[in-house]
Amino acid sequence: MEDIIIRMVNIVKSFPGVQANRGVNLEVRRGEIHCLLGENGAGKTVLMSILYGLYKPDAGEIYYNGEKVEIRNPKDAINRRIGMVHQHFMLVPTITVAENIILGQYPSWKVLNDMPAVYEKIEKLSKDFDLDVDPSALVQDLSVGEQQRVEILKALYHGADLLILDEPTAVLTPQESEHLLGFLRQLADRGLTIVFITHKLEEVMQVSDRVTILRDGKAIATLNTKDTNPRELARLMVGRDVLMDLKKKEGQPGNVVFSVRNLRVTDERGLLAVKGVSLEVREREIVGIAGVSGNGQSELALALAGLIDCEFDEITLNSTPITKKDFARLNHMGMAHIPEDRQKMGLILPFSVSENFIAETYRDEPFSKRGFLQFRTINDYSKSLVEKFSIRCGDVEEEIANLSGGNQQKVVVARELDRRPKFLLVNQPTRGIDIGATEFVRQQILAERDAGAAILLISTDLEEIFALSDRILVMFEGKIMGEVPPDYSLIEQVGLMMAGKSAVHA
Amino acid sequence: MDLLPVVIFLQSILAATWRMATPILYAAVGEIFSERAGVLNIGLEGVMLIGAFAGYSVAYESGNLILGLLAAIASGILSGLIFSFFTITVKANQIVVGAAYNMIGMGITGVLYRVFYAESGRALSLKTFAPIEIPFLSQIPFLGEVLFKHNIMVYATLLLVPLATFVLYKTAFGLSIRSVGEHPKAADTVGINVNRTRYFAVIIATTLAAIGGAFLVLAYADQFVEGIVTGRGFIALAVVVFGGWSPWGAMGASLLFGIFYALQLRLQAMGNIMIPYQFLQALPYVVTVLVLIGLTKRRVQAPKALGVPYK
Amino acid sequence: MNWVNFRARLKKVFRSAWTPFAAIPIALLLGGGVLLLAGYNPITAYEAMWQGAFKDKTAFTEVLIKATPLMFIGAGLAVAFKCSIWNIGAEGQFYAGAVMATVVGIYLGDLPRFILMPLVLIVGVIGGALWGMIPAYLKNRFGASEVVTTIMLNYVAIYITGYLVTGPMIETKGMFPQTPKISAAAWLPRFFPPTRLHIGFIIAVLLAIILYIVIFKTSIGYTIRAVGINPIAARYAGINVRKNILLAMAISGGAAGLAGSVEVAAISYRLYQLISPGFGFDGIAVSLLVNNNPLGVIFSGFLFGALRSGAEVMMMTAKVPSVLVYFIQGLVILSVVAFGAYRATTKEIEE
Amino acid sequence: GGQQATEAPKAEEPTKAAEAPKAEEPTKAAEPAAEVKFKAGLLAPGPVNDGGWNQTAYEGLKKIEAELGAEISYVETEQSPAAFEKALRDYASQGYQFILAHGNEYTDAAVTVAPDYPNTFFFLSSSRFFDPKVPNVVGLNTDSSQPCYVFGYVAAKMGKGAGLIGGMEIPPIAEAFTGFINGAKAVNPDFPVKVTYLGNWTDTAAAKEAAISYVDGGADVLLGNADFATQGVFQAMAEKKVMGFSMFGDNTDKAPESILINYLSDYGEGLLEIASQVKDGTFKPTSNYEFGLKDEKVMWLVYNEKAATPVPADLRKEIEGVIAKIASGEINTLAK
Ligand SMILES: Nc1ncnc2c1ncn2[C@@H]1O[C@H](COP(=O)(O)OP(=O)(O)OP(=O)(O)O)[C@@H](O)[C@H]1O
Ligand SMILES: Nc1ncnc2c1ncn2[C@@H]1O[C@H](COP(=O)(O)OP(=O)(O)OP(=O)(O)O)[C@@H](O)[C@H]1O
Ligand SMILES: [Mg+2]
Ligand SMILES: [Mg+2]
Repeated sequence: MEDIIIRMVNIVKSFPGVQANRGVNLEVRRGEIHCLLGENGAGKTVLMSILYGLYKPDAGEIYYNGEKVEIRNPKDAINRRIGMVHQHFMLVPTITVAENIILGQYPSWKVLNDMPAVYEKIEKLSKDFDLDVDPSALVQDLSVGEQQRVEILKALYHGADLLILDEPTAVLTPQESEHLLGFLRQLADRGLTIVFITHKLEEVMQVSDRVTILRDGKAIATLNTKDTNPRELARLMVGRDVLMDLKKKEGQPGNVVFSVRNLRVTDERGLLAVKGVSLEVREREIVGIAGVSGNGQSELALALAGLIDCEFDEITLNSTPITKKDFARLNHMGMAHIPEDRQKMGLILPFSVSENFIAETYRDEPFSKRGFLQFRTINDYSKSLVEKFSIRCGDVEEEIANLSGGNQQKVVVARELDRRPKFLLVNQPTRGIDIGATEFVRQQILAERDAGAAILLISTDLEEIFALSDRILVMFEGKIMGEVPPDYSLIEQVGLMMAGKSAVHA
Repeated sequence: MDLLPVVIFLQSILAATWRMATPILYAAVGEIFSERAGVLNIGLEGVMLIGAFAGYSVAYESGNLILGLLAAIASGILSGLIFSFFTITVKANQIVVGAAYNMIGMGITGVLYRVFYAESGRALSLKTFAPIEIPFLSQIPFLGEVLFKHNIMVYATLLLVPLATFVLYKTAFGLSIRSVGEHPKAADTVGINVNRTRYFAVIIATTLAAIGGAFLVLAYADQFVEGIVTGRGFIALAVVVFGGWSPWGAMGASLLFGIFYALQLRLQAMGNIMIPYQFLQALPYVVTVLVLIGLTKRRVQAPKALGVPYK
Repeated sequence: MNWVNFRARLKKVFRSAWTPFAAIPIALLLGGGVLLLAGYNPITAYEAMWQGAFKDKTAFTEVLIKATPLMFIGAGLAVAFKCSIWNIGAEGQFYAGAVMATVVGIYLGDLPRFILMPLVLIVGVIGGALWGMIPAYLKNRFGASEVVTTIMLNYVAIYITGYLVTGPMIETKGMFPQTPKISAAAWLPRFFPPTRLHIGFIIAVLLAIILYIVIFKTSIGYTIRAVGINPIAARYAGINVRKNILLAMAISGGAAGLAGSVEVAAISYRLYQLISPGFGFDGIAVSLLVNNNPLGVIFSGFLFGALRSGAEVMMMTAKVPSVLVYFIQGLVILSVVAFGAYRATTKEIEE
Repeated sequence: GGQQATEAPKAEEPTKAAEAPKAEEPTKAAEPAAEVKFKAGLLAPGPVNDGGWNQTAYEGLKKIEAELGAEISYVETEQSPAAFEKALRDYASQGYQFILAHGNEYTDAAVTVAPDYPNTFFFLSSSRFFDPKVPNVVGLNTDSSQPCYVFGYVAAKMGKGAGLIGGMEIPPIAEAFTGFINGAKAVNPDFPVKVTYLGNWTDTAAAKEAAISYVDGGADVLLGNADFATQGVFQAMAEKKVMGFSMFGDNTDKAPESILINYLSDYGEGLLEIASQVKDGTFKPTSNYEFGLKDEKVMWLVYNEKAATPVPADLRKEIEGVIAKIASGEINTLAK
């Protein structure tokens, strides 16, 4: 009765200097939701890319519906009704949703004269699956959540029996994630098979039938979900026990380090995205900003980083008033930030690890003397950070682009924290990183607080907000809806505030 | 004041505008395909030269302009294959290959022209495409002269621009091209052969550029000379950017360039203005920059993957 | 300075620099085929070419002289390209430098040599830098693409030069349009007379080395590279992107302008209408050929100089028309990049 | 003779070669000339197949080859002063006795190089250079303003207005145009003549457009002097059915009904005399050379009888007189 849709046997795949898969075995049953778990860099994405025809394995076999197959390219995969939603979305931003969905579906000479029919089909599909998508919108105008729905719709439109989703929830709000998980269940019930990669153990527990754990390029176990628990999964993944709940000391807020009054920010489209936000952050305090993404948090962060224009009545840092001109100097005035999107904002990809470590301090002593970079000092410093933050990389001279996402994030965190900032702006610090790294990053942020920093934490992950914050501000449509203490019993209420309901008590 | 001279002055300029714009427009529309697919070809000058020579020599030898045009097209395809091979298959830097191709174009046409024509002592001009006067319309005062007395290759641009727009925006091929230049990996994941798409886009570009070059000898001047393209390939590159990577935009940009080029020639011919002629010569180039500045609102982005080889 | 590190890097540079030379035989072979087809004896032709470039001391110094402007321009362009600014305008910047140098060399000709000579070079740098900063400013302020503006400004610079030498600065009305000679006090010293090898060559090599150090060893270079790769991350890190675009264009334009002033102060001593035979365009290939590494530019500039210099003699003695030389040069570049790209698939050679 | 042959390589060491006595030697060595290879080189500023300026020089050189059995060679120099000097030295050091640098932009370079190679004569086209201090640099000017004076004269007699299209503003071009204007003004001081410069030598299309622009503005006589690009002017004449002239060659076939007069020149004829003296070692210049309509073998005019409106007979008579006056110097075609 075991109906195996996919069997991957002894898959080996190396890249120059890295063995991503070292003989992976994987079996997926028809109609199940199968989770893939593993630390950053364990080889999950590579394995699935092989299944989707993006990479050719160095060795190993793939059986699809019991038949040995060779999937040479994505076209092959699509023809075999395999669909994939990639970790980094594979949508062309400058064309419409519908165009993205039909991309590659027609022979070149085809005149696209049946777009109305395509629209209709998309609308029908999206109604069917309760995915709200406008086929005529440009992808670049969509939110991350919407883009993901387009990706899923694309796979369904192409006709998928097997749907692979690579960390789909990493970029979603809790509500969106919730919705997605329900939706996946619904798909599975209709007979689709789903392979689901995630770092969030609750999601694994909640939605999957079985789970396979990858470590160091090998599948080390496949378990029935109902026979396991998060603690065991975490241990299998990381190879040690992971603290599931951070032990957070009571905060002892001191003087106000950073304050802003009536901040107004206009977004790219010319709309007011932050509508008069006032807040202050004290020494030894973490202020969390909760909210569904798209409610002005990104703009708030970008404005404070000096990347987009803003207006305000007053901003002070260490009781020094800040003018707009000063933003470029905030780096030097004791402010650090961990940006939302590490690749776009935090890192310079073709640069080496060590060059990225000095991105903000490269012109300060001792890294630079009389304008000359001091390579030995920089390398020594980088090595110490790599060690301290246990970043996995070949060498500090290695291009940072070769590191896995989690390790890239660690580089950013290490760089920012090591500057011992007085004020730290943290935006989505653990997005897409594995639980070991997450634990580590959160501990570092707490340690920084305890050492005296004032920290403003922006996250769409409520769990994270509650775990770290001393005070929680809820943001909705560019405004602060109210403040709540980090008391798990109030989680419901925060959820309501995030949806726009005013605070009952603040 | 007598209006007639002013009208004639304008008519003279506007009639020249479209002709002057045509070779640039062919090359620019082609280059839009290539750049939209992510391949920058600064070798247009060389491609146009080769097209001009191929068109000329075959038309001259056969006495048939259409054959000449076909030869230019063939040369364009060949140029495209060579350029693609180096930039797409070998993944060499596109700008260097383009620069090299300009030299190759200059060299090969120069040598062949000398070996086969310059030293032959033959009469070298050919009969170019004659202007076609559109019945009735060409009789309309002013407009008739400006719009309805051109040759077939000039009129053809009226077909070319909408056709290019149609292919780019209304066909699966155009969609692939636009995707491949913006996010090639995304295109790859839905089964589009990125490199093959780029090959085709580049070949379209070089073919149209070759036609633009051939225009110079088959439908404008009547003889090949070394270096006849005289920078039009570079102007076409600028026109592509200026026109925001759209065929209609390119049409506007090349007409703008054409009108100011015609204006400066006309002003020089008037002879009694006190401006040094070099300043008049610089006029079309300065105006292009000024208009570009004026268009600040319209921030059209270059295709994201422009200049980047895939994989 | 870290000596071991330095030596390792030098080795890398050599490794990337010999590629062009390894690829040349392939190009020459292909070119030989075309020579044969066109009715020339490739052996004689190439022998003449070799003789032209390396026959004796004089020939060799002429190669260096021809390479000099290309090294200046190529090294400068490397900086702009590292900052991802597509400066197609080195030609115009060369003219701007040449014009400034001539103006100062003529109208301030009475200044003492030790002031005038450096001054002529400095104003050349300033002229080129300012001409290069116009597109940078337009890009920063209006988002105008530098590809368009630099191409257009080339024409403008050439026409302005034409105006100056046929009009206000002409030596003798009705004679060949050229300015008078600049004051002899501004002439750059030549060494090894009677060869024309001049101090400008040394300056070019030094500039290439300096720009290499600036780009790869200093904090300024760090910012320029960072801006070139990821302007958003650069801004996030507090780097002023616009200022760096201006700076990179100023360096790039300044180097091209210096090339122009050196050409005037060391070779022509005066200004003509078409004083550059397309140095600005060759410079693009010179820089990109070595992956925008200013040190590599010394080699690729030399390569181009040798080709051009040899080409002339090939034309004289083997009677091969010069246009064919363009063709061979194009082939050399193609095979060099193809060879380089092939090697890059095994291991990226850069910094 | 033998002496000279061994001497040539030595010229590389200019200091020695420059010693006074040796400069005299070619005269003595002249008798057994048979063994001496006479070598003539050309520096052309553009392609020698341009059907214009550069081609006249190249054909001149070929004439020297044919008539004197010279070994000839040409080089199309880069338009960079750095290239000029090198090319001159390359020829001189290879023992070329006769070097024609075709344009007065080469003047500086020739004057710099000449003292190092006293056995070589450097001739500069479109130049009036002569300086006894550098006796082996000699300017040769073919005065195009003279035939153009005649063109202007005819234009003012037969047309309503004239447009002149030049490549760039350099003396051979500007002087030719001055001649044209003077000729026209001699007939009718109010006759409209305008000048356009293209800024290059290759853009036939722009040249054609410039010519059409004149016709639109009311001119009915055209003259192009823009090297390659001149082709576009001929085409415009033919298309617009206006009158015109041709320089440096017979271009009747390009605009058979339009061209009234072809100005033909045989630079070689002018060079030949000089070259044979150089070959014999008897060449002792005392001044620069000026070729004009007086040198009938070097430049002459040919009427196009098939033109739609050929130059009428009485006008031709008049022109004969004008030419005579120009040849005698009575008319200064370059007068301001
Ligand atoms: N194209 C590539 N070139 C070189 N190395 C690669 C490439 N793709 C992946 N790798 C390396 O292979 C290893 C496995 O990568 P993979 O992307 O599969 O990790 P992952 O398990 O998906 O991690 P994450 O959870 O961070 O997404 C990593 O060390 C990564 O750096
Ligand atoms: N260590 C510092 N402390 C305080 N202010 C500083 C410090 N370093 C730089 N600044 C100031 O910060 C402002 C902008 O930052 P920064 O110097 O990084 O600008 P930039 O444009 O990137 O300069 P550069 O081109 O020199 O890198 C400048 O006004 C500068 O004077
Ligand atoms: Mg992954
Ligand atoms: Mg900075």
